[in-house]
Order: sequence, then structure tokens, then C-alpha cells
Amino acid sequence: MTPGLRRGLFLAGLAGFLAFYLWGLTGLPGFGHYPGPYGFIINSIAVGQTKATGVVSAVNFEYRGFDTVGEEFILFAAATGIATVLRHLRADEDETDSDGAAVLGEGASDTVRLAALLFTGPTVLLGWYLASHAQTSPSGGFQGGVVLATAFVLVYLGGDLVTFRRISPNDLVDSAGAVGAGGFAAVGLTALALGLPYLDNFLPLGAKPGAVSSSGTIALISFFVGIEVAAAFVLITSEFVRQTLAASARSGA
Amino acid sequence: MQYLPFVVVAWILAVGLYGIVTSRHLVHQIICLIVVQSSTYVLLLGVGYVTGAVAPYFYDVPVHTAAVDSVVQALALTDVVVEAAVTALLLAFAVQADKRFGTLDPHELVKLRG
Amino acid sequence: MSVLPADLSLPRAVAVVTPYTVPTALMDALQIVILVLVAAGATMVVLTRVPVRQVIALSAYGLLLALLFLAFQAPDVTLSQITVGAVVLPVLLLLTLSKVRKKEK
Amino acid sequence: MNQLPVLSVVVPLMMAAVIAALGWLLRPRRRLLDAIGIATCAAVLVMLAVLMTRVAHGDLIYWFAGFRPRHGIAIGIDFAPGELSTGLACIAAVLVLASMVFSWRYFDEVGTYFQVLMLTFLAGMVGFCLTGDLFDLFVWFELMSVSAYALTAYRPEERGPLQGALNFAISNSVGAYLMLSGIALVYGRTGALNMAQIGASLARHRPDGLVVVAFLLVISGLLIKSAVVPFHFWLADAHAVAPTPVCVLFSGVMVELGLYGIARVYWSVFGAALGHRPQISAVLEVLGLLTAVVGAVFCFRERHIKRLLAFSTISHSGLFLTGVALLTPLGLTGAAVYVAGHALVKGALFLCAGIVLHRLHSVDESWLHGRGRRLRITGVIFTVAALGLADLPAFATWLGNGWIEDSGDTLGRPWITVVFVAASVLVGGAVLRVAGGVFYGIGDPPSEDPEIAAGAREETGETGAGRGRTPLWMAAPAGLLATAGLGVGLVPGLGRAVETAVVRFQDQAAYNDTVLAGAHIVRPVALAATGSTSVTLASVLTGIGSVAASVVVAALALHWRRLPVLRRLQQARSNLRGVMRSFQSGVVNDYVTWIMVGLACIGGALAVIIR
Repeated sequence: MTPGLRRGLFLAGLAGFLAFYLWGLTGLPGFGHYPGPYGFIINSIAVGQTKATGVVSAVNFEYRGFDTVGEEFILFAAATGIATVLRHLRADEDETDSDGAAVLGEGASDTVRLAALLFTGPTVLLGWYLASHAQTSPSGGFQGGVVLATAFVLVYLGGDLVTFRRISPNDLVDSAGAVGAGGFAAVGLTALALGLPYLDNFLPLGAKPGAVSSSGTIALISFFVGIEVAAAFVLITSEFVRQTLAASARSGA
Repeated sequence: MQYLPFVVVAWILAVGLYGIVTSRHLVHQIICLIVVQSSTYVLLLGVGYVTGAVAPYFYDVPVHTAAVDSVVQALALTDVVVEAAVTALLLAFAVQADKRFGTLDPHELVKLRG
Repeated sequence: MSVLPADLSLPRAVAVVTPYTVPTALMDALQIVILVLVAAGATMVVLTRVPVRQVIALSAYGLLLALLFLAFQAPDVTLSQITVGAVVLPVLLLLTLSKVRKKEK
Repeated sequence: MNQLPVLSVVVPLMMAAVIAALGWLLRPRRRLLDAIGIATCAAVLVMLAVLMTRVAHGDLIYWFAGFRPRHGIAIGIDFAPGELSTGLACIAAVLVLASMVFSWRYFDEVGTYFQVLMLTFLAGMVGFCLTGDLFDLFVWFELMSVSAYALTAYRPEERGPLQGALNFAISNSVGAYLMLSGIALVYGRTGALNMAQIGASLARHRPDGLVVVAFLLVISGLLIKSAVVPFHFWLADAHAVAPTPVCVLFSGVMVELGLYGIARVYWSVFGAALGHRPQISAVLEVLGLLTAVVGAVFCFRERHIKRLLAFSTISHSGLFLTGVALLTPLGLTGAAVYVAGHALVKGALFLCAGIVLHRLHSVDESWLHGRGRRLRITGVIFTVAALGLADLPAFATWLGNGWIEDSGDTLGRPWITVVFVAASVLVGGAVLRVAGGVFYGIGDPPSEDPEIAAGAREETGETGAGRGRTPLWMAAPAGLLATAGLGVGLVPGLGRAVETAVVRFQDQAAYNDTVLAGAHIVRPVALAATGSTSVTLASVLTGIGSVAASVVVAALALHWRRLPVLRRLQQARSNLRGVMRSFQSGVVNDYVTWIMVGLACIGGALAVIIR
């Protein structure tokens, strides 16, 4: 197909599709007039039922917790897939192991390195805080996990690749990701062992909504999600960093 | 205002698809796919919005305060993770494609297929 | 946990003025502006054909989306959008591009 | 409470996590790793089989974390396994088990990735089958897709895999996002995600634009997944490059899951709202018949065995869709039995192709001509399975095919039979041609043709050492699958049992009661108007005739050089080749273009119907 023909055909199709899609969208209640009931019901019962004040976390880890199990394993499968696809360069990369850091170090100025390293500590803290406060504030395992992974990226930006590799050896990160994803599933299984439905909140909820120790399994699951997400993103990033290094070492040599 | 967010949704979807179809660079194409997906976030959150309501957090507001829909936010959150996962996987494919064939143009890649 | 309150009638929308309440007119205006910006941003991202510049555009678009989500009263999604859309994805994209470009040299 | 539905999803997920966590321990112990994977699949299969016996008395609704609905409003996620969904999940488990056994020490690459991805793939498929929640459906759909993309690219050292995986991933992702948009649309209208609740809510009003658009958007992702024309282009690319054991799953069950999704979404969500209009049936029927014909034609001209089998899957997908589209119990019964039979014989065919690739390092039909004579057992299995694919009487495929045709005849649509026979003859002819040429050396060796010889043998092997003989663990699953394909068709009372399940599947009101009101429905299902799943002499004769025609077509295709008429035809076909290739271009930009054109056409048709 020539580009012109393709574009013409596509634009014709798109025009038809857009008209159709907009026809559907106008059937929605107007913006700001969501009629409910699902979200409203959850909003009104979640705090009393789960003692979590962050209702979105309650939905993610309790009411629709099984979606989140699936979502964690999507991330897990993607990380595994990336490792599969990129594994063939590991052989190349091992040779460049020693001089990899030097190649990267040239790129980053000292100021950048210093800034990056200075930010590492606070980033870890922030990630930890977010992952452990799912029940109270707009945060949770997912955001916390990503922020934690960002801390590792900062170490990389700091140019210290050897450190990056040392603090995130592949096997360990692999295992951590698996423990996070599996831990979530296992929390659900524990409920089964206690004779309750899967993912039932079997821990004491705590008396006061909004306390860190409140909300039972919500906090626990959020913690496991944090581990899984952080590990998955560290694994993904480190695979990409390896690729970059292999390329730079080859062109540099 | 009544339908502006939904028109924007359709627009984002349309430009994203246009980008995928006209793209000549895999990374560009993957970014356009991200744009296509971003239309779903806007749609989800737009659908669950309630005028004058607060975010669904009851830490320091009374529990019966009118709040926006919390479920679509949870769905959008799930959606963001899926996006990150799929995009990273596609980028890994792109890296390998580049390593094998030295090009990221979908049309060139086909010629190399043999 | 399986016990639901017997009364599941819709909660009455109690208009409570909270520290986070934004006047409706202002909120409307804010949302309109950000929506237009988001639409323009998406167009920019697609039409930028130089990969590295496109990543920057995507990062900016990610932040615009985050702002929009904040205006839609979704702080949770905002936080994820900032971390994923404006940090993780651009970093991965830049790593990919740096790999690709180094090879082209 | 019965925990089987959740366990059959969570166990493979847990085991995938365990294998990944213990990767450093398991990697050197290859046999242990394979054994764990196989044992997990077997366990899932057993759980699903037990579940099957439980759901025979009525759908079993499982509410996660015990959030039961009140006042018809669901606040949690439910699994709603019925007989059809559990049966399909069983087929998925059987095929995953067969391909895991087949790949026992199959890949040179040592690593846990293959097992992990296969298990997440399995969990995604089972979750997709069992769930009763629309967004949860999307989540498992994505897990299935992501695992599938990664598995397609399992051998990234070659050219093809990445191209195929990229086309697959981009087209299917576009579909998934359209599906999510559709889910958001119905959520905006009904404020619900539970299928039964949405269905009940939508059915209260006349269908309008939103319902139709949401319906098309939700099924668009599924139409792409089930490779319906014009959304089918990715399938052949993905099949050509995915490892053979993975192809078994793609063709045998993943495509069919897309169709199951369409049926599920139709009968649990949109059916009552759309009012089961004959025009909607017609639109889907046109898509199905078009797919059947296009797939069959492309299948017949293909010489790469894996791509050939992939195109035959497209053709069959069209036949299944036609069965669903009739909107009758008999049509869906036929489709369900057809899917089961097809999964088994197609799995056997792909496994045989894998053995050929393992032994002879090629899947090019022309190059292989006559070289497969040594593979006697494989040849027999392939031939039996090929006859099954050509709808030989007594195979489940023949039963399913016949029932869909019967249902079409009852509705006064005789052209369905015509298209079905034509597609079956072409596809069966193509596969039998491969069997005759490769394993028995019948006909002229095409390798003398310089043009064909040049293109031959591009494939490299997937496997490591030990190519001298066919290992038992490769031949046994193939043989068992082919035998099972025959065995399923011989089960007494199969038709009636499946039809009972189908009638229940299509009863939306009863489904709503079961899910939302907790009614445990033990219905003596009324089969008054139906009960037509009989086997008549006429249907046996039609089946035999169709297979005979396939054999004739295959023989002609193998001897075409000797007949002047066919030589001229071959000339014409060469001219056509350029046109056909421009459709199947391999450029994903084109594929997305066709998706939009297809959606615009279907959307236009639906808009005219509903307005």
C-alpha cells in the first residue's frame, strides 16, 4: 500500500469511526453528572467497612482486589517478557562489565551525579511512605513502588553503574518481584485457609479510620504491591541499561 | 462544557491512531500507542466526575461529603500500570529489532523479513 | 466482611464546603483550559517526528494529564501519572533511544 | 463455599511466582523445572474438570472477599463459571498441558521464562473464561495478551519473531484500548461493572447510540483477538514466528477465546438491550462468512506450514463466528462443539509441525516434499488430524459444522451450507496436500521449480541436540490430541448435553437472577423447540462427500503440473499473488488502517439498524 493510499483509506475509516464514536459519547450523562450507583455506594460504605480513608485504595485492594492481582501479574509477565527478549545481549554485556561505568561516567557531570545521589535518600523515604500509607492518603503500593524504583534510576543517573548493578543483582530483583506478586496472591490464599472467600480482609481492621495500622489486609497488600512494582521497574530499567551499555561499549571500543 | 471532555477523548484517540498509521519509526509508533491509551484515562475519569464534589478521601472531611466516583479512579490506576507494562515490553521489542536489523522503520523491517 | 449495610439507597449529595472545595465556576474554567491544553499536547506528541524531542513532548503531555486528573479530583491517579507518564516512561524511552542512536553513529 | 474457581486461576499464578522466585535454584535443574510446570497445568486441569461436574447443576457464582450483591447491585468482583466457560477453560488447560509436555527439554535456552509465561498465559485464559465482571474480563484479557506477546518473541535472535510480535502487540493493544473505552461508556450509563447488572440496567431502555457504540467497542478488541476479517492480519505474522508449542495455544484456544468473549458479552450484557435483532445477526454472519472464505483462500495458497495452519484457523474462526451469529441454541451448540474438536486436531497438527521442524529443520512445504517419509508415526498423526480438520464424520469438527449448517437451513439461509462446504473443502484440501506431499511424497516434487526452491528452507531449528529420532514426549501429546478429537465426537449424548448448557448460557434473565439475586437455578431446561442435535444419514453423507472433495482438491494440487488447465490457473494465481501480498503486507500501519475501516463499516451498519 502506498503512503497516500493508506492515509486516504485511514482518514475515511477514521471519519466514519469518529462519527460513530461521538454518537456513542453523546449518550453519556453530561460531564459532572455521573449518576452512580457503584462509586457512590463504595464511597459511603468503604470507610465504615474497611477503616481506610483512602477509598481508591480500598477499591483497589479490597472491593476489586482481584483486578489488582491480575494487574500485578500483567506487570510481572511483562518484566519476564522483557528479560526474555533482551537476555541474548547478556553475553555481550558481560565483557563490558568492567568499563561500563567509565563509559557512562563521561556523560554525567559531577553536579548531576551529586544532585542525583542527594535525591536518592529522600526518594527512597518517599516511596516507602507512599507504599505504607495506602489506607489513609492518595497513595499506595503502586505509586510507592514506582518511586522506589526511581531511586534506583537516580543511582544510575549518578553514574555509578557498578553500584547500580551491585544493589540490584538480577536474581535478587527477580525473586523480589516474584515475592511481591506471589505475596499478594498468598494473602488471598490465607483467607481461603481460614475458610473465608479469596482476598477476604481477615486481619483486624483497627478502631480508628485513617490510622497507619488500620484497614487490615489493605495495608499488607499495598506493601506487597509496592515490592512487586519496585522490583519489576528496577528489573525493566536494568535490562534497558544493560542494552545501552552494550551498545555504547561496542561503539566506544 | 457538557461534552467537551468527551470530545477531547475522541480527539486524543483520533490523533493517536493517525500517528500509528503514518509512523515511520517504531519508537514514535509506540509513543502514539501511549497517546491512544491516554484517551481511556480521560474517558474513565471524565465519566465518573461529579461537579462540586471532592476527591474520594475521607481523612479530614465527613464521610457523607459528596465525592467523585472512586471506582473509575481505581480502574484508571490499573490502566496506568497496564500501559507501563505493555509499553516497556514493546520498547524491548524495538531495542531488539534495532539490534538485529539496524532500522526502526516498519516498512524497512518488512523488507528484511525476506 | 460480607455484611453490607441493609440500606443501600444512594447517599444524598451533601454539599459540604471543605478546605479543598474550589468554586464551581473557577473549576469549570480550569478544566476547560487544561482539557484544551491536553488535546493540543496530544497533537504535539503525535506530530513531533524527531524521537528525542517527542519524548520531551510526551513528558510534558504526561504532566498535563496529571494536572487534568488533579482537576478531575483524582489525586491517586495524578500521582501514578506523574511517576509513570513523566518519569518512568520517558526514562525507558530515552534509554531505548540512546541505545539506538549510539548504534547509528 | 466452593473455592475451585479462584484456585484454578491463583494456583498457576502462584506457581509462576514461585518458579521465578526460585529461578536461580531451578535453572540448572531443568527436569525439575519442567516437571513443576507440567504438574501445575495438570493440577489446573483436574480442578477445572471437577468444577465442570459441579456447574452441571447450575452456574456457580463466586464473590471475591465475600461481597455479595444487595438489591441487585454488585460491589465486588464475581466469577460466574457455567458449563461453556468451564469447558473452554478445560480446553485451554489441556492444550497448555500438551504443549508443556511437548516442550519437555525442547528449548536450548535454559531459563525459567518459558514456564513462567506459559503459566501466566494459562491463568489469564482461565480468568477470562470464568469472570462475570466486565472490567475483570479486560484485566485477564490483558494478562493473556501480554504473556502471548512475550511468548511470540521467545526466539528473538531471528528476523521474523520481532516483526510478528510487534504487529501482534500493536494491533491487539489498539483493540484492548477500544474495548476499555467501551467499558467506560457502559459504566457512564449504568454505573456498574458486573455483566449481569449492566445487562439488567441496559435492558430497561430502548437501545440508543451509546449502547450500540459500546457494544461494538467492547467486541472490537475481541474481534481483533479472534482474527475476524478485516482484523485478522496479525495472526499469520504471529504464528509464523512464535515457537510451535505456543502456536498450539494461539490457534487452538486464544482465537476461540475471543469468540467466546463475543458470545459472553452478547448474551450476558448487550443481548436483551439490543433485542436480538435479526439484522445484528446478519452483520455478524456476513463477517463470519467473509472470514471463512478469505482465510480458506489464503490458507490454500500458503506453503509455509505454520502460516498455512494459521490461515486455516482464520477460516475456522469465521465458521465459529457464523455459528455464534445465528443467535440460535443449535448454532451456538455447533460452534462450541466445533471449537472443542478444532482445538484438539489443530493442536495435534501444530505439534506435528513442531516435530517436523525438530527433525527436518524446516516448515516449508515445498522443500519438505517427500522428505517426511521417515517420520512415519508423525505422518499418520498428521493425516488423521488433517482429516479431522476436513470435518471427517465421527470427528467433533464434523458434528459442530453440521449443526451450524442445520441451524442455518432452519432459518432459511442455505448459503451458509454452501460457504461452509467450500471453506472446509479448501482448508481440508490444503492440509491434506501438505500431508500427502510431505509425509508420502505424492505428486511432483515442487523443489524442481526454481522459484519455489529459492524461497525454501528459511527456517532454523528451535530445538537443541537429539534430532535423530522423535522423542516420545513429542509424539505422544500429538497422538493423544488427535485421538481425543475423534473421541469427543463419539461421546454419546454430547449434542444434547452441550445444547442444554447453551440454552442456559443464552438465558440472560436466568443468569441475572443467579448472579444478582443469588438464586440457585436448577432448571429442567426446556428443549422443546430444539432437540435437533441428531445425526442423520444425510449429514454423514455430506461429511464424507466434503472430505472426498478435499482429497480430490489435494490430489489436484499435488499434480497440477500434469494438467494443462491447472497450469493456466497457476499462471493466473501468480498474477494474483502481488495483490494478495499487498493485503498481508506485514506493516502494522496497514493493519491499523484496516481495523479503522472495518470498524467504520460495521459501525455504520449497526447505526442504520438501531436508528
